[in-house]
Amino acid sequence: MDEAQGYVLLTALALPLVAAGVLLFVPGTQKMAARYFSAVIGAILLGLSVYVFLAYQASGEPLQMQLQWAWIENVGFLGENGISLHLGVDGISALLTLLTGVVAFAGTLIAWKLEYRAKDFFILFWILISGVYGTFFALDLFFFFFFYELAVVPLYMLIGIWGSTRKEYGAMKLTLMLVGGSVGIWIGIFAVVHEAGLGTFDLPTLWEAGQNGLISAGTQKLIFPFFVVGCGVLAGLWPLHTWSPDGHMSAPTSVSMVHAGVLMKLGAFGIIRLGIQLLPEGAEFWMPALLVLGTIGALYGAIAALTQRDFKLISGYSSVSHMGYVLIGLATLHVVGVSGAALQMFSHGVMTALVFLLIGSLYDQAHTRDLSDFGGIAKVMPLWVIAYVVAGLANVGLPGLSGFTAEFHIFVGTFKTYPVFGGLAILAAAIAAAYMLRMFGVVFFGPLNPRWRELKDLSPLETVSAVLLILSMLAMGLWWSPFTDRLANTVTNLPGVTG
Amino acid sequence: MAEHAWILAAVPGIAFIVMAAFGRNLPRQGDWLAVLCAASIFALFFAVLANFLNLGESAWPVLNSIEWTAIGDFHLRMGIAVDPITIVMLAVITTVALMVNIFSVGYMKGEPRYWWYFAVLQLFVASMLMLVLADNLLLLYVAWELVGLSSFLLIGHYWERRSAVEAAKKAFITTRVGDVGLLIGIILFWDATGTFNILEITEYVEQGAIGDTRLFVTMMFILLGAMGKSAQLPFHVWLPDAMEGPTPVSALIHAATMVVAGVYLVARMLPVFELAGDALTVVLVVGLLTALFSGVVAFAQTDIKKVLAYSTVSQLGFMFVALGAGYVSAGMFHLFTHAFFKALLFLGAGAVIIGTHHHQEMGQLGGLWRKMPVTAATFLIGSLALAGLFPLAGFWSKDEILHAVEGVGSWAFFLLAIAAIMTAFYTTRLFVRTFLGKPQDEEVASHSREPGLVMTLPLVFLAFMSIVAGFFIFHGFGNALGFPGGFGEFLHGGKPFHVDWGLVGLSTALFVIGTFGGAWFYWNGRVDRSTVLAEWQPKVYEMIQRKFYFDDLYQFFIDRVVLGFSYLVSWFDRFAVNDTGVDGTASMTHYTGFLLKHLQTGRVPNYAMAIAVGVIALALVSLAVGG
Amino acid sequence: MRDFTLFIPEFIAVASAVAILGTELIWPKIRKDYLAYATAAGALAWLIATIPYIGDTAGDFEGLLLTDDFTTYFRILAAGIVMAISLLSAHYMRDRTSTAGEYYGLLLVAGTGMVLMAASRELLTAYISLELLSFSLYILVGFLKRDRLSNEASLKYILLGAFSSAMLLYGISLIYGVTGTTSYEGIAEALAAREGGTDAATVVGIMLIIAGVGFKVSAAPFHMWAPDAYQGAPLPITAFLSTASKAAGFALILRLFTGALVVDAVEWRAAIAALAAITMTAGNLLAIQQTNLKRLVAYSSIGQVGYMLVAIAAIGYGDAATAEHASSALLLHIAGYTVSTLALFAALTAHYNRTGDDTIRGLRGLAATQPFLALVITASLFSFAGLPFFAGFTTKLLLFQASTTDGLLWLVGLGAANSFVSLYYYLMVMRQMYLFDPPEGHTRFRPTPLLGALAGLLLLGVVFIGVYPQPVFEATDAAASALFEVSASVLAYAP
Amino acid sequence: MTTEVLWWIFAVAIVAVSAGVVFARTVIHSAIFLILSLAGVGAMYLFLTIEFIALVQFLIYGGAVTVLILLALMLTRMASSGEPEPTTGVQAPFGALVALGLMATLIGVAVSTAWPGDLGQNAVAVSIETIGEAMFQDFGAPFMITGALLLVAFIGAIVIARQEDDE
Amino acid sequence: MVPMENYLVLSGIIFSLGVYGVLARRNAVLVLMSVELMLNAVSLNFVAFAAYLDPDKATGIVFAVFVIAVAAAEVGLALAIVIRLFRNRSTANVDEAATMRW
Repeated sequence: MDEAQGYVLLTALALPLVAAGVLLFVPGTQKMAARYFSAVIGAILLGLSVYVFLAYQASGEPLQMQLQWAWIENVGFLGENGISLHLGVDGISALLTLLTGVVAFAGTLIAWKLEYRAKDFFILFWILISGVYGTFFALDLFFFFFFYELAVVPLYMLIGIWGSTRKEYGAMKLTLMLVGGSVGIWIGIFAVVHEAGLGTFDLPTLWEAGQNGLISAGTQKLIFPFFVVGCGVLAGLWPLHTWSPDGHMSAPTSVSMVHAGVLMKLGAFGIIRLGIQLLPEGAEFWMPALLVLGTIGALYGAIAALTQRDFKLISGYSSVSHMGYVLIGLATLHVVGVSGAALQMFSHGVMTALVFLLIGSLYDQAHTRDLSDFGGIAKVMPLWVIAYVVAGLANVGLPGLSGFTAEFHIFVGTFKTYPVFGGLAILAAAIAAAYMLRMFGVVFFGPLNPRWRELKDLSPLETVSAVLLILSMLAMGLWWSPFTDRLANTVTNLPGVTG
Repeated sequence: MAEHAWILAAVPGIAFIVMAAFGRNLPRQGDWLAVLCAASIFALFFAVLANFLNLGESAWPVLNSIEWTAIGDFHLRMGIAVDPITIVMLAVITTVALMVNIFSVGYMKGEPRYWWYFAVLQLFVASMLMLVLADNLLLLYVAWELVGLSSFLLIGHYWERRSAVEAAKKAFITTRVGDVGLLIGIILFWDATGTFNILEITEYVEQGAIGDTRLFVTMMFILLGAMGKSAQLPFHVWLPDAMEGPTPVSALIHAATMVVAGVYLVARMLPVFELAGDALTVVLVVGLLTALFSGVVAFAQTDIKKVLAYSTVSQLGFMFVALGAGYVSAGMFHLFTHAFFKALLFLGAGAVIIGTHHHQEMGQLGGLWRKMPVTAATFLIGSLALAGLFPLAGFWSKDEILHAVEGVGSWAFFLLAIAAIMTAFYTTRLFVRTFLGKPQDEEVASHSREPGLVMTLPLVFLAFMSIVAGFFIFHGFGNALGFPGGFGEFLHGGKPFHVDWGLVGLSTALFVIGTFGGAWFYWNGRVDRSTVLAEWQPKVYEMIQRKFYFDDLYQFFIDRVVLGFSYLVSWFDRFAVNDTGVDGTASMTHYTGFLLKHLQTGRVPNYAMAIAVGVIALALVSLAVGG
Repeated sequence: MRDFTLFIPEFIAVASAVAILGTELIWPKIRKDYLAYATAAGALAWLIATIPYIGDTAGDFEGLLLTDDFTTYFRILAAGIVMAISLLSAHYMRDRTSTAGEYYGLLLVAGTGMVLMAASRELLTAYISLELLSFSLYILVGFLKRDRLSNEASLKYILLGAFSSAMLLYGISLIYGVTGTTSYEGIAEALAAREGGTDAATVVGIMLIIAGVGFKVSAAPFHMWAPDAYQGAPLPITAFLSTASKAAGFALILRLFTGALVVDAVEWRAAIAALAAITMTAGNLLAIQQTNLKRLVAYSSIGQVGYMLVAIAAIGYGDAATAEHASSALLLHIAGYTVSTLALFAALTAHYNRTGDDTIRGLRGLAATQPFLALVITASLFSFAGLPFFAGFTTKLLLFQASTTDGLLWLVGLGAANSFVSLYYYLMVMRQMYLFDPPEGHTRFRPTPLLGALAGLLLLGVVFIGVYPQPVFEATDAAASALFEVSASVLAYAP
Repeated sequence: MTTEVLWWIFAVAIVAVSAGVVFARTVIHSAIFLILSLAGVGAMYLFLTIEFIALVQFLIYGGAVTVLILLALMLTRMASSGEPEPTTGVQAPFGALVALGLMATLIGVAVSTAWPGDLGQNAVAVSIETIGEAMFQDFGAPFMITGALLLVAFIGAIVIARQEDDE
Repeated sequence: MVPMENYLVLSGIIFSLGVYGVLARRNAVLVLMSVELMLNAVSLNFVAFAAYLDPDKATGIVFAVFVIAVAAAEVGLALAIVIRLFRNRSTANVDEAATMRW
């Protein structure tokens, strides 16, 4: 059963790649074919993701649905299972898989509108999605890094070709910063695999090595910053976050959705996989520093967002702030805090995806994202406004939506371990209310600026995507246990995480 | 039934979903559904009440909870707890909600987003009921935020008006600041006790599980939340602005129910407060200051709703005072009676607004009693109840508070007495300037008329309640209705109430001073004599009119300090972090390459030089290091 | 006993070269691309003749040359490179020269030189083989003799080549002076047997040798000829320079350093590490500044050399197992790098044949005019940058991983950082191809079927090595263990 | 003793003419100095009593190479210019510095190293048989490769230097 | 009796002079001549080593022969290239053959 389920993971991982391969041979003029095909792929992936999430046994072992294929072994320095295609999910990755499915599907629908080189877009998009799934599933350091990079690289072209506002700058900066971050991961991998001296990249094996002292405490402390900085760039760790505002400003809608929605989580996920699980002692040593950075990020993003004039900049900074929470949650090394971080990843994912979807929908019509250009558009775009308000409220941490569930756990965990930082984190949540409501007030409400009388509300496809995302938010907001139960076993079994 | 009281919250919740999704397409945009919903919970409340009373005191509080989430040692149960305080709150909410729903059918007729209004109203009712039913602080917080959301949505109902949007924003953010405190307080409790359950927390605290300082700090955070929601000084600024919302909303949310959530919370946690050092004194002082402050400010307001709003703030201060003095029953009783007469007054104001086609400036009203007698009559009852006329509802509850404060100290009693006088004073002013005298604006007066039955009936009912609600304090009255005695006995099994006639006399004196002062001041010439002060002491008047500069101060703080800081951070982010740090690194790399490339001159001798230098360097370094 | 059967493949290669020369002599008007196909056929024969040697017992030619799996590996590589380059050249040279027989003949000879370098176990033989390759390259670089750049390139190349050869020889003479022999084993034994440890002659001699071979593989600061030679050379020769020349250089280095000098690792390992650091940094920083594609590739290949040198440094720093693993990974990386480079040049040649433009800007809009070529270029550049799915990702990762030893983590880290810098300029190329529309008048075109097929095949190779390198890795492992089998006796002396 | 004196005379002379190669003002002078230098080194081989290599030196270097160089000098003589252009570049001082550094290193190496087997005895006369055996027996492979190498150089020189039909 | 070191020092001086020539001179032929000087020094080294240290096998002498042969071939080839340069640019100056740089 376990292995059969492993094939589900393999399918989710390979299907987008196959889709990209197939699309390679579709003529560029067959846009509709590419769209329908992609939509079907997206739907299948959504189904698979939901399956993975639901089939994950909350009460079982943390790692489930494992599948291990020998890949490269017994050559060079590699021993038995040196590099193997080892897939599996734990509670955290099961949750993030669900997130990926939802956001990817929504993104596919949103990309429907693209006319310019639509097919090429989908090719890159699917490669990216495959990278995301791969990173979440990989239980082999080699493949983890493989897919991690795979998820980052297509962004350059996705933003560079289909982006807007200073797209080349944004794309280049984003790509370079993210890949630059992965240098840290790379170095970390070298050091860890070497230090363990097992001739294998297999993560569970290395995790064990990290816990039973095969990787010395000194090395762990030395290497941990590499991993964290490496993953932290992608996670929007302050002060390495500046790709986020610019990158989001440049990126096309569905890329922003997937990027802010899922990709940033790869970074935080990496900190769990490589930081906490692989280097528990290093994590213990460094987590206070991460906590400080996360708190700074949370406050800094929120404060900077207060006076931004561009929608995407607000969301960009807000992402920095929210990913700051994730880092805070991880840094607590407390079950509730870490669970909160995982929940926040999901929450921020769907919420941000929705926000970017909406911004894109508006920008496509208005060709401006300057807040002060707008006013009263609730009159012409009620659905849009409702959706945005929901997203904004989730952002603010309103109970009943996913944001609260996540943030609450983070706060609880933080208060248990570092009360002062918990207070600061909550303060950031309060500031979030200020910038969100400011935007609501300026843009959505008030008298309608006649310039925007012709704006159209969400299209059916956008509505479907938005509803999907809102339902996800509500699901986590209203009924916690399906989410928390799946996390519980995994989180409590993380090394160094206290009860 | 009592253990299934959650149904009370579920019904409007479902109604909200249905109406939000389909309200637009329903016949009459679904207002009947709203009324039906309100009526059914009103009815259900009695079922709950009956069951609750039947179960008897030994079964109180009635509990019902389910496992919600568990991660490691972190367990969370969600559930309801029904005890007398809850019952009181349920009574207030269901009753006023029904009245307001009915009233709104008339009031909101033809207004934009009619269906949406009713939908959100149901959301509010659901959240409010959840708030009072919650057996744990977390659920309470959830509901707390949701009522805030409903309030936000309803204040901003007329979002085409910039002022409404601003008011909604202000309300949300201001209360949010308090909510942060509440959340911190809740988590601090969990941190110390490992539970969110209010009863368990109380037990832990009584066992001394939390250190003194820590408990005090925690309670201050909790109090912060309560102050924010109940618009206590210095968080009061949002409530007057919240009058931008439709008037029935003001009645329900910003007078009768939501704003008293803070009072409810303090009442609920009072056993803990009592153990937390001087926490209660803080409550008392906050309430006292608020009561006085808003009493003064109300005096300079010209908008009838604003006057009522400040009055509400003031009355909430009264309740805080009562709680601060340690008298749950006094505070809750004032909450109970106040809900009726203040809702009545707001709905009355609504009737005036509808009747005069949206005029609510006192300067344009006057002499309305002729045009709308029912409204005037009920409004008068409400006013008198507020001012504390024996034996209307407000009298008894205020009397209780005065009685409660006696024990604290004469200074408190004295100040509260002044506040009570001011209450009577501005209430009189309000009534006189609105309904009596000659119409200030003939144009307005000529078009004024009594609103329809759908609006006057709730007024009448509430007027009735404003008269009788006070009697609940009597043992006999309660007993007759099946309660175990009067209000205080029901609430915490205290002694039966005995009228302290001395206090009655004093109260009445206060009432008389205030009322007649007001009447004297404003009756004569039917002009706004408040301007006299403006002439006499312009600075003082301006200070009062500007609400002691609270808003200006906050505005300044936000504009200059918060936003200034934000600009600073943004600037730092762009120039220091991004342009210097990130782009700077890139430029440096680029520039290094630029410098380096000039070594590549294209000339063979130079290339050979590089080789030779390289060799020598390698040789010398290796000799030095290895040799 | 001279066992000439050991070098049947090379005889075939040289015979093919002579045959091609003769063919053109006899039949001057022959279509020049036929000569290319003939060369490819010769190289194929060479390759096929190599097959029996795979896994065969090592053959010793008088203690000078050795045909073991290591040699075989480079044989396959050489034959493959020559085949690819000759096919690349077919149209390119047809349009540019009237006589091409020498060109193709020299290609085969150069390939032979490369194999001999890999096979050499003795300094004189190694030197002569190296010169055989170099001479061929001097000529090939300057083969477009009317082209000022080609001529300038070959001038620079030969002058500096001779200069560095002199350095190398002086170094060899010093080592000879110290050890009294030129055979690798003899050197190792003599070095190990020395009393009183190290001396200045050994150190300086090794450094001079490093300079000489460093020049061949274009390690900074001995790299400066490379960009100019790459730029001036005919495009296929640029490809040849950056593949065969480097591979041969590393073959020689591996044999020499593992077989002879490993005994004195403490004396040279720091120098190699420093060289690696300087090389990768200089290569990548300078590559950022380039506007010409060939120069860009030149600098990028210098960067790659820096990475490869990390493995050599690891041989010095690590124990015997590390050394073997690092060598194996280095060979793997060379394979990945070679295939990627060839793929890149297949696409570039197709592009150049069409546009005659070798600047980066010349690629503008290629994604629209020829998406397939753009894809191949992207794949190979990403492979250089070490991005997943392409050879470079896996091979570089394995190379660095295998080279990670306690003293070298900094260098590996620098390598990783450098490969990140390199991404920038690769993206600048990508940017031209994908982000812009083609200039006016550039319409969609199809590459010639030959180049298209070649590019496609090489692309498959790039992806194959990137995704499933097991077979190649096994081959390199065999080659590395052969390398160390020979020097097993030597390694006993290793620190 | 005489040998030593002679040796020193030759050594100084070689250094002098070698310096002449790199310092001479005109190219022709340099070439002549080069011939002398090569001949001097040939003489050194005689001091080492290895006549064979001296012969090779005189024949190939003194004869073939210098002729080739003179020929090339003639072919590349600037037709128009009367003034000899500066033959030394601006980088010469740096070059001198580097060369001095190198010289110091090499001399240091030569002097400081304890050459194994060097017992201070005189150079041993190496018989021509030994050389022949070594060259054709021990180093057969390089010999053959050198054949190919010379062929390559030969072809290359022709290909590069040959005038095209339209030149 | 001339010690071996003398030959080595002499060789080092000639080599360095050659290096100086390569570094300093501008004429391609001169550069080539300087390289010849260097190779000469190398040969001298080899022969000296062979004569003093390795008279039995005489590897150094063989090496010197090969060096001379290769040097001769190299000169031939290089001069062809220089002549080609002269034809293309009417100069044999290496400084002027610097179109490609940076």
